[in-house]
Amino acid sequence: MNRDFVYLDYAATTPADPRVIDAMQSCMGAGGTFANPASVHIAGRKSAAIVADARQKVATLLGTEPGRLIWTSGATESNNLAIRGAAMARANRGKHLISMPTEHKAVADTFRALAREGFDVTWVRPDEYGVLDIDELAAAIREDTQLVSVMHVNNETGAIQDIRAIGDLCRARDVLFHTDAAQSAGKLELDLNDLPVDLLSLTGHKFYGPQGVGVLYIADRPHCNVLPIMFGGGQEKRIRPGTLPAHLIAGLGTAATLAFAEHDQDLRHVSALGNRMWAGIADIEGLQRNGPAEGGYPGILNVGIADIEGESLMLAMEPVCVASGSACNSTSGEPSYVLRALGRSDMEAQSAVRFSFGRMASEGDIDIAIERYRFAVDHCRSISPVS
Amino acid sequence: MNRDFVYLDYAATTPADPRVIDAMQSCMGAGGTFANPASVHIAGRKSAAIVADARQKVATLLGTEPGRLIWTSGATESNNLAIRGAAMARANRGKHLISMPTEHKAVADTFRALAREGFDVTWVRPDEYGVLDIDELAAAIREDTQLVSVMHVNNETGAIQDIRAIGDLCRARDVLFHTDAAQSAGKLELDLNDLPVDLLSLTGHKFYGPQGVGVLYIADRPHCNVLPIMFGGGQEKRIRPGTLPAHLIAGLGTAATLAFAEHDQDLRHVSALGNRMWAGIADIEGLQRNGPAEGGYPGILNVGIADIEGESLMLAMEPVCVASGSACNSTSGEPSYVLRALGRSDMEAQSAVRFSFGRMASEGDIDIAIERYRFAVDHCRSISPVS
Amino acid sequence: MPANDPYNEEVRRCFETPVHAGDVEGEYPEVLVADVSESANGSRLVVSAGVEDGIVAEIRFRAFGCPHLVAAAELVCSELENGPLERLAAIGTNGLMERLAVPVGKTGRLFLVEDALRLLHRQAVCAE
Amino acid sequence: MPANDPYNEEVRRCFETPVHAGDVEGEYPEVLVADVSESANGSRLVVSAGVEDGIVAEIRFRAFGCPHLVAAAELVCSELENGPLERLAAIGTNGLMERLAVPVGKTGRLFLVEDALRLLHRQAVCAE
Ligand SMILES: Cc1ncc(COP(=O)(O)O)c(C=O)c1O
Ligand SMILES: Cc1ncc(COP(=O)(O)O)c(C=O)c1O
Repeated sequence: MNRDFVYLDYAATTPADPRVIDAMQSCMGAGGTFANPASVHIAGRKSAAIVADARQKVATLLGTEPGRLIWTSGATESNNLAIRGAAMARANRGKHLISMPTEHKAVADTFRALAREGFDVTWVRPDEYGVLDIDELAAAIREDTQLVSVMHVNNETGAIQDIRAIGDLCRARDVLFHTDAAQSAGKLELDLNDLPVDLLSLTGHKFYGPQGVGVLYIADRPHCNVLPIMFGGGQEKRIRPGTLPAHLIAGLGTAATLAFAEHDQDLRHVSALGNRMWAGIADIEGLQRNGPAEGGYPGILNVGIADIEGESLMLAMEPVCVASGSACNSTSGEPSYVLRALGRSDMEAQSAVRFSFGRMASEGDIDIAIERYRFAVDHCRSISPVS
Repeated sequence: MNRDFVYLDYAATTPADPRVIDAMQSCMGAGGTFANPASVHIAGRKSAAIVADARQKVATLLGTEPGRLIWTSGATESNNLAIRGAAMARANRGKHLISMPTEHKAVADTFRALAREGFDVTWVRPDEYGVLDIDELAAAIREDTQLVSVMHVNNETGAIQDIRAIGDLCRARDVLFHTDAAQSAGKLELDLNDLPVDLLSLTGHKFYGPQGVGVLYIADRPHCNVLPIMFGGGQEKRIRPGTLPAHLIAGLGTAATLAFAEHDQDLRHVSALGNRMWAGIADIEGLQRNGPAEGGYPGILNVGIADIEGESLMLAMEPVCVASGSACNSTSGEPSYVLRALGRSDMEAQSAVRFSFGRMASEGDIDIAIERYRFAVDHCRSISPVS
Repeated sequence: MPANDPYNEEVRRCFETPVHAGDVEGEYPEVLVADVSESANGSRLVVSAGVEDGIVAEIRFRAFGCPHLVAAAELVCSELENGPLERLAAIGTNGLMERLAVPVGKTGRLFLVEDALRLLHRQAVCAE
Repeated sequence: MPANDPYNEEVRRCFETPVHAGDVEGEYPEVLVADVSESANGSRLVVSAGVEDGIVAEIRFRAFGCPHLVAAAELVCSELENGPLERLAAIGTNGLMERLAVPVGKTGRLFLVEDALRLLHRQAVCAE
């Protein structure tokens, strides 16, 4: 365990579980199952067996068949492949696409790129808690709509969308439905045999798997397919080329098995930590909760205080590692566009702190975080002209 | 060391060096440097330092500046990004592109996709050893040519192209030059401060680094840039989005340092093994060498015997792991298109066996391979109606 | 051996020790030879049979082809040897495909075995 | 701490113990206050100074802004306190930028410090 910082940024990335690391280890080095799974020789077949096993494990986690899964380099690639791939595959039927302004950049920027290329994108706004109104989505769907992309759990606020209702609507209107499940896969139950989802993205490093590997699920339904966005060897049904990284895939498979087996325990754990955190800070004057107070993913707690400056807050909180909505935390140099879309002002957004919890975080970590957050708020206020 | 097979397929993928695994290990798990390098908190800054260090290490290997390097998921993505990205960036200047039929699929299929989208691609054929005639390339360059892509070392034959001559020609004609160096980076000297190369692709797992991570080098020259092929966060100068996988990048950095330090030793080792292998089989009746006998990369030895069936040969060679030119080794179900482009018949191509050597292979492995290859040829011949 | 071995035990056994590989060596009243090939992948199968009193006394094959073809030829020869001539016409590929776990993509190649046996049988019948 | 720490030791020290944060508390013939802000990022800096006999006897700041701004204000205050009034007009951001290793992107924000001091100085001059 790292002792020079307290890590509460599990929504950004999670450390790999020790059992995941073991699985990866067994695929690395001359003594491991390292060969190219596409090679037909013995070493290659051993790797192929590892890949098949991992694919089954992820399929079990998602309640689907292994044949529906495409390995990618992460949710960013899965999102790009799903959205661009489906838009292109159905471009001759229509060019209207729908998403939300609160999506991750890997979704939003893919739509923006398509918009520059002649697609027509409608952005449906969420309510003040970040939740989609299904009637607004229904109203946005047109004759020529081909794809709706709405994430499952929002990475900044923990807001959960009703993907069953969205999916049902999309099926009724013959529109594909993609969901970015980077923040929910391995954390919330997902049964794709039952859920009306056509395309789903996930990434290993959000649920104790390795960074650098993800999955795109493609439902086995008519007109549900994607065109590749990269070209090369015939791997992954010619949808995604490149040597399959056996060690990463083995790690992701193990992470899936663990998430499946320990789902209840994990959820109870992050709920307890989230509640403890909230109980420890809720009384702070001026504190606002960003996102839903009830019904969101309990592993994410986003709070803000408009009259506190975000970057100073973060420094004063060291060595507690959390994400912030301030400009200094973003490549755009702008305060969180997600919180802005929820109706928060720039000042409100820049002060936002996202605490996110996970398997390796302890109550002790939360207590330190509470102490540091309270201290930091006081410190910033003591300097500030505002209060 | 694996004892249930003899691995001589280093051109497909190499096991990670133990020192690479150590570096990766230090980035994994709750005790490691696992955080998202884009996070501004302490944990994130530690990861960012690891990434910066690895970037410098790869820059040193390539004789360039760290700022010129973009992390990708492997050479497949690097090739796609380089070729599509450059073609798109320069599309308004012209739509003519040049490559060779002996390129890896990640290059060739990217050009084919561009050709379907309205680009005009000229394929310059190599000589019977797989080598490009620079005059033929010069003749193929037109007023509207924007990009030439010619690989450095061929993955099937070990043929080396004169990338300096090609680059000089391209610079003189104001054409970008991309080279797929997946098979040469970390094995042959590459000094990009000196070489006239604009775009260069490499992948970690061909030189004892991890699978699932690669690099695209983009020269700092006027009109030398690429448009992104995926969209998302602002990572990698907005050219390549996605959470940077610190463990993979650390592993690639270490692999680069090792390759730089042990270049001479590695090259001597694979040369010795290649020579030993050749000496042990050269007298076999009907044996043909595919690719250059002299001047190729010594770590690859490709041989064929037209009257031997490739798949049976591979089975009879077990447990020696090598690649074959036979249809059973390819996703297309066709005998090697690379060898066909060198003028080999289908029958010649399907019998091809590629032995490839690397750091962990021993003389003992070669001796087993010689014995098994000779046995397999005899066995297949004893069954065959041909001889 | 991982579970995804493309060759089952039977294929491996037959391929490793193809005791019927070669040519008919004994002296028989009748020696029939069938030579069939598939141009698509260059596979070729030559089956020769020494026939005596309506019995296939000795049967040998030579194959240029994948391990499944070799194994199928070996298996069929060992089953036909010392059996009645008529069985040459009766053996089909279905049972073989299953027993050798032949991938569907190779079905065409396995027909070579049937073709060769039919050809042998026809020759035998004509010679009668 | 990794090498890429965005805050150098000086910034950390000034931010952690900003002894000049607050308001002028003593009684002075003249208490000047400058309140400047940058709308782009919401940064605001309030500097107050107690002046006596041409000397800045007490100088305090309040800041809503990033650690670099806080540190710059703290540093400047500690340098000006007990110094002649004229120095208010003489202090520029160049030295600060370097000493606090301020990222170029924050140059604009640091100008707030200069602006506040100029404003104080102007008030002092007018009052004379
Ligand atoms: C909701 C969401 N989508 C997509 C991503 C991108 O995942 P990756 O960086 O693994 O590609 C993330 C995390 O960064 C995320 O939180
Ligand atoms: C010449 C060449 N280019 C590109 C690649 C693709 O590399 P990767 O599979 O790591 O994307 C390979 C290896 O597979 C190669 O040999």
